[in-house]
Amino acid sequence: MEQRITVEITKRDKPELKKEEKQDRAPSGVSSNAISCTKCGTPIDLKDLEKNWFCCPQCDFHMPLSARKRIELLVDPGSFSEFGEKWTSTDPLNFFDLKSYQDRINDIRAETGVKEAMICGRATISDHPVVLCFMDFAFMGGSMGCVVGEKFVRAVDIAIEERRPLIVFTTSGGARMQEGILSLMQMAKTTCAVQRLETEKIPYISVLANPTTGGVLASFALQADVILAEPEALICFTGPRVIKQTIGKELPEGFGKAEFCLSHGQLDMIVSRKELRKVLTLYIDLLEGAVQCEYEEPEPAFRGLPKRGGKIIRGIREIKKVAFDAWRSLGRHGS
Amino acid sequence: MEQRITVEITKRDKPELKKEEKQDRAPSGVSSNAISCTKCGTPIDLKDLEKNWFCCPQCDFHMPLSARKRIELLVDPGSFSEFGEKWTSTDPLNFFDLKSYQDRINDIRAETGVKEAMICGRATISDHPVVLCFMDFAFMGGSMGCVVGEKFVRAVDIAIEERRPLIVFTTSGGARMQEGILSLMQMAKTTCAVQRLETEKIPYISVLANPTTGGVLASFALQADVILAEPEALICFTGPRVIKQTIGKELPEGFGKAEFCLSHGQLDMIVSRKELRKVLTLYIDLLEGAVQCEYEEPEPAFRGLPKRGGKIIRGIREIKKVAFDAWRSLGRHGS
Amino acid sequence: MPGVHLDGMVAKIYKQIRELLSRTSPQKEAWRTVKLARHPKRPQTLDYIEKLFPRFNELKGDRRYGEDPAIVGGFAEFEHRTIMAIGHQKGKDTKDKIFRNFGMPNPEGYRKAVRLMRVAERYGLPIVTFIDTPGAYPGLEAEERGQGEAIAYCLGTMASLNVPTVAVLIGEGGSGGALALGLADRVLMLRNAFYSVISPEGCAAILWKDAKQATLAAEALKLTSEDLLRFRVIDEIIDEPRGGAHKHLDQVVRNLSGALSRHLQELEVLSTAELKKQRFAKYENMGREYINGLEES
Amino acid sequence: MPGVHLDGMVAKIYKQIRELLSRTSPQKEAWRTVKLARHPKRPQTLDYIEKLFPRFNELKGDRRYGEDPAIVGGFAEFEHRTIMAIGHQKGKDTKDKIFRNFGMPNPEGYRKAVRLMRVAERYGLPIVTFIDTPGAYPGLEAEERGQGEAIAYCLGTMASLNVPTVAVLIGEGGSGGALALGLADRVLMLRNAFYSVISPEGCAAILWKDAKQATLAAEALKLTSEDLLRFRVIDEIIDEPRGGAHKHLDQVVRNLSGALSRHLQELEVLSTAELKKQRFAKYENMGREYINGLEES
Ligand SMILES: [Zn+2]
Ligand SMILES: [Zn+2]
Repeated sequence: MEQRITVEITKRDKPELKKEEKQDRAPSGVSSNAISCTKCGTPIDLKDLEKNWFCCPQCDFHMPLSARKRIELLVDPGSFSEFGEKWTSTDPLNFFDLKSYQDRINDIRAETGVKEAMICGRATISDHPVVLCFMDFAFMGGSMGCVVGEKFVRAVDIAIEERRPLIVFTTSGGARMQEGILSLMQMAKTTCAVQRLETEKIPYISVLANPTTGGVLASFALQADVILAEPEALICFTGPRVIKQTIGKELPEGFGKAEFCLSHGQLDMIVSRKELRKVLTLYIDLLEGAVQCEYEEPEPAFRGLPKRGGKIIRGIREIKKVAFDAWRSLGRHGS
Repeated sequence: MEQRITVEITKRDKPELKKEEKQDRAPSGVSSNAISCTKCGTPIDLKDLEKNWFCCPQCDFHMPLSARKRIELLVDPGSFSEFGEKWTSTDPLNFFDLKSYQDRINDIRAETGVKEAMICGRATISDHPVVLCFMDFAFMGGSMGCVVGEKFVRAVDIAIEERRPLIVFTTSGGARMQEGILSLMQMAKTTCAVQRLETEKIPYISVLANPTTGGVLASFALQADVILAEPEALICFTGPRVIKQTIGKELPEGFGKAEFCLSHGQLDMIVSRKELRKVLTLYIDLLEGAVQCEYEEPEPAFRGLPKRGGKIIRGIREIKKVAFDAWRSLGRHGS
Repeated sequence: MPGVHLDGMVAKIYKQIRELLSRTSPQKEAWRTVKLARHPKRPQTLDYIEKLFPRFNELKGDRRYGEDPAIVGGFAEFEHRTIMAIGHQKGKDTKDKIFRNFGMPNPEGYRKAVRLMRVAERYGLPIVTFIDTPGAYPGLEAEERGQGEAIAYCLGTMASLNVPTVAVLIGEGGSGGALALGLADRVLMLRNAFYSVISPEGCAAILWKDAKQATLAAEALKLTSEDLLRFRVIDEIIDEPRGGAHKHLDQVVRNLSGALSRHLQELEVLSTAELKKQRFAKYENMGREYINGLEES
Repeated sequence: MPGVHLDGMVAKIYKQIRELLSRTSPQKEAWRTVKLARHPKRPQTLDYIEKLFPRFNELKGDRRYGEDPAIVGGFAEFEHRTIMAIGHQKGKDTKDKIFRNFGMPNPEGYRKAVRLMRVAERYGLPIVTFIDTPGAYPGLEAEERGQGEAIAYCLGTMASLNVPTVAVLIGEGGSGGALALGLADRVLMLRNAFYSVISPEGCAAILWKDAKQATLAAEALKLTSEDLLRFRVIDEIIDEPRGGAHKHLDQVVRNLSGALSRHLQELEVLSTAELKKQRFAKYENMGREYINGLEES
């Protein structure tokens, strides 16, 4: 188990931190059961790291996480049921640079065990049924190709059909070049799906992890109603290196980090990994209560139409009672 | 006639220019048939001024204009028919500072012949039926009280009932203090009326003249679909003097002027007074064509429902033909 | 000429009456209200949010330019329903006040409010706003980024919303910067809050040419809750304990909670069309009764 | 082991084939297209607006922060109807190019486009966009003001519009900055325009570690109009005269005008619901045929 985590962390490509790492931190010569913190260099025992939600106990740096690990940390144990795990790209462009696209895919799969840049499924969080999409940076930099777009759309379909909130974790370098224009079109594809979510009043929350950039950021990641981010996550459309080249000067300290984006009005909240489950539960709780009260004309505004259960409730007093009972029964009221 | 113009110009309060005028320009000793330009100081014969749309022939400075004069310059001769000319405030607060509100109103009326800060009516511009509102700075700094709000709402009612585009000329120091909270509520009142215009798809164009500030700017003036302004008009929510006091430093050259607002994305266009009639005609032409094609579900999108004539036209080809014929008959197609 | 003499006398007497009046209670009452509404210990939006709503989840940012802490907002739970709560926040200690710009929003604040209102509308959530601001921030950069447009846009949004809205004036209701959050289906007002088209000081500086005449201006402006109820600008006064809301916050919250509950229930049974019809009628009628000659045309 | 030997040989031969291919015409064809699409004399959005529409009235500003001349738009007349025309404008001479930031929009440009689209929607006007940009501007301040959000918001707006939309790729279709104006009901493309997820230079720099391999990248990316038609990313190719659109603008305009007319007429008879259903289906299907295993789950 520990071994697998090491692989996940070291295989992950952290574009903006890599150089500093090399310069600042000498090979720490730690044992195979420990890694050194990407940010402060402190050696951390893998068990301690796991206990601390994969954040550095010293400086709280949020280590990159695989999609699988995120699922494990977030959802109610055993509740995750994946869909689309067998979907693969047929290499529509027959793309070949120094290596063929097909070879790249096969190599990454063999090396990391990750099959695509997004893993999706149904699950519950604190007993709330949800649909989840987790991106994985280990798979070609979390790039969005046709499979990622299709998985997102299917997640939206399920969210609408089953009246489940959609929660998406992003980490991506952008569109997948190897699928050319079709990868660009996934921005349009996911955007249309988000529009259907909005029309259907399904709550949609995105959580941006390091890094979220390019086409993923400029489509479904920033189209959520509530946008959360992990501390220090790099969040920008164009990467800092390209901007530096364009404007020909150094970027200000902290440019493009989550904290920078929060102060520039792009995010609702930066949430520490330890707090995420609690925060998401609160949002789902409050938003789920909201969708249960559908709003139709010309009938009174707040009659209830909770579609999931199938039972139709009418009249505001009854809605309240039902909602209240539901909260109480889950022991979450007034928390 | 000349005499009246002089009165209008000299009586007009030009808040931001007044001091400079006093300092920069000595009493020019011009005859009663001439005034000196507020901006460049050149003496201008009143007849030349009138021929030049009341703009300085030297520096193109746009002289303040009374509402009556604007009407004369803009609409098809004889087409203006006013409404609400007898509406007056009942002084709801029984307001008294160094002078009573009632006395102020009476004095201004006697002095200027202007009855309220807004004059409204139906008219045609290049044969297009429109509804027009013209603010007049001579009447208590173009301030918005209950009568101004009511006139605007009535103009909206007419625009909707008779399917006429609404065009508003603003020049205002803001809300009218002497009507207290009721004047503030005119911002809400006019906003609701604009919302009805939007729902009914009636074209709404505002033209901001010097100065347009405070509550008038932050309500109906900036809620138009198309926002035009006269050159160099001061357009800001808070006046430059107050901002200077607050931030304790000098404002940049040209702060708050129309040109500044255009470059900050607040306006669609700065239009010289000479060009205004032509520009407005073009907008009305293009927008009128648009509203004639109403969009309803679940029938085909672009069937026509021109409400004004009462005749209902169906099918896109027929709409086109009707619109085309209308344009041609007015001799305005392809201009 | 005796006529002239008499006129002069009348004017003199009138002036004396005004001066006498200026020293009596109604005017001091107005000024007392202004001072109470600005009292340093007066409860603020986040105090009411904390006490009224068992759960609250703040949302931040206008998604365009910045995060303005002079306006706060988020999802909240009120009597078993989810609502959207939005309000000005002035700040408590010096550091907090500076951080929140003393409750004077920049354009981003109003644009965040608009964003939150649209999210609320999508989910059919009622919106409750809390008003407590000296006004929109009169800064250079605020103008550059369209302070006037931000307020106009916020007003337009509130007018067009398909969900019920209730505004509560809890302290200072300063001009357009306050109204931007106040174009609601129901407007409640704490007894010692005030709501005015201009600050008494600003009014005095312009009309009396002397900011020190703020006491006079405060009375002339008719800015107390009683005045506003009379003008039908507000719908209900929420009682405060003797000495002001800060003397017994829980009591104010109880009063406010009851009123909020009542008004929301009345609004929630309306169809969207009826809701907007009533809203437009409410505001388009404002001031109509104070116009002479309307019937003639 | 003979197997290994054979594998090595196959790899070597494969490499030689690639190298040979890299010197033959299809690849040069892609690069020729890139060069034509970027030709300094290539007609730009305002040229098409002038030629296609007898009347045009420009609208400016995002009403929030600024006026971005890298995107232009306004009311226009096309075949006896009013439409909204919006497009990237790269600029003609050096001064104009700098003024228009070489057609690379800042967030304000996309937000202006959104504003214009909403105005069009209110009046039921069809929207025609012209795409011609190297991409969104990769600047520091563009990021500060939310370049990603601006594009995401523009995409969301185009997806949600209740009016017909037609996009025309007239020159360079650079990545997300181009797509932001391209999520339309119909997408037309001039024969020598290109449309790509990344510039050939950028792609070469990343994958070949050498920007000079742009010719190779251009071919690999399949960015020509023929490629895009095959992928069903575009709906129709508009023919250009030999040598490119600048050789005979009027001829291109005639071709484009006919196609625009046809597509708008097809879209205008659809109900809003049908229009949006088709739009969502169009984009949500994109790439679906290039996935293995879909039928299984
Ligand atoms: Zn550390
Ligand atoms: Zn002059």
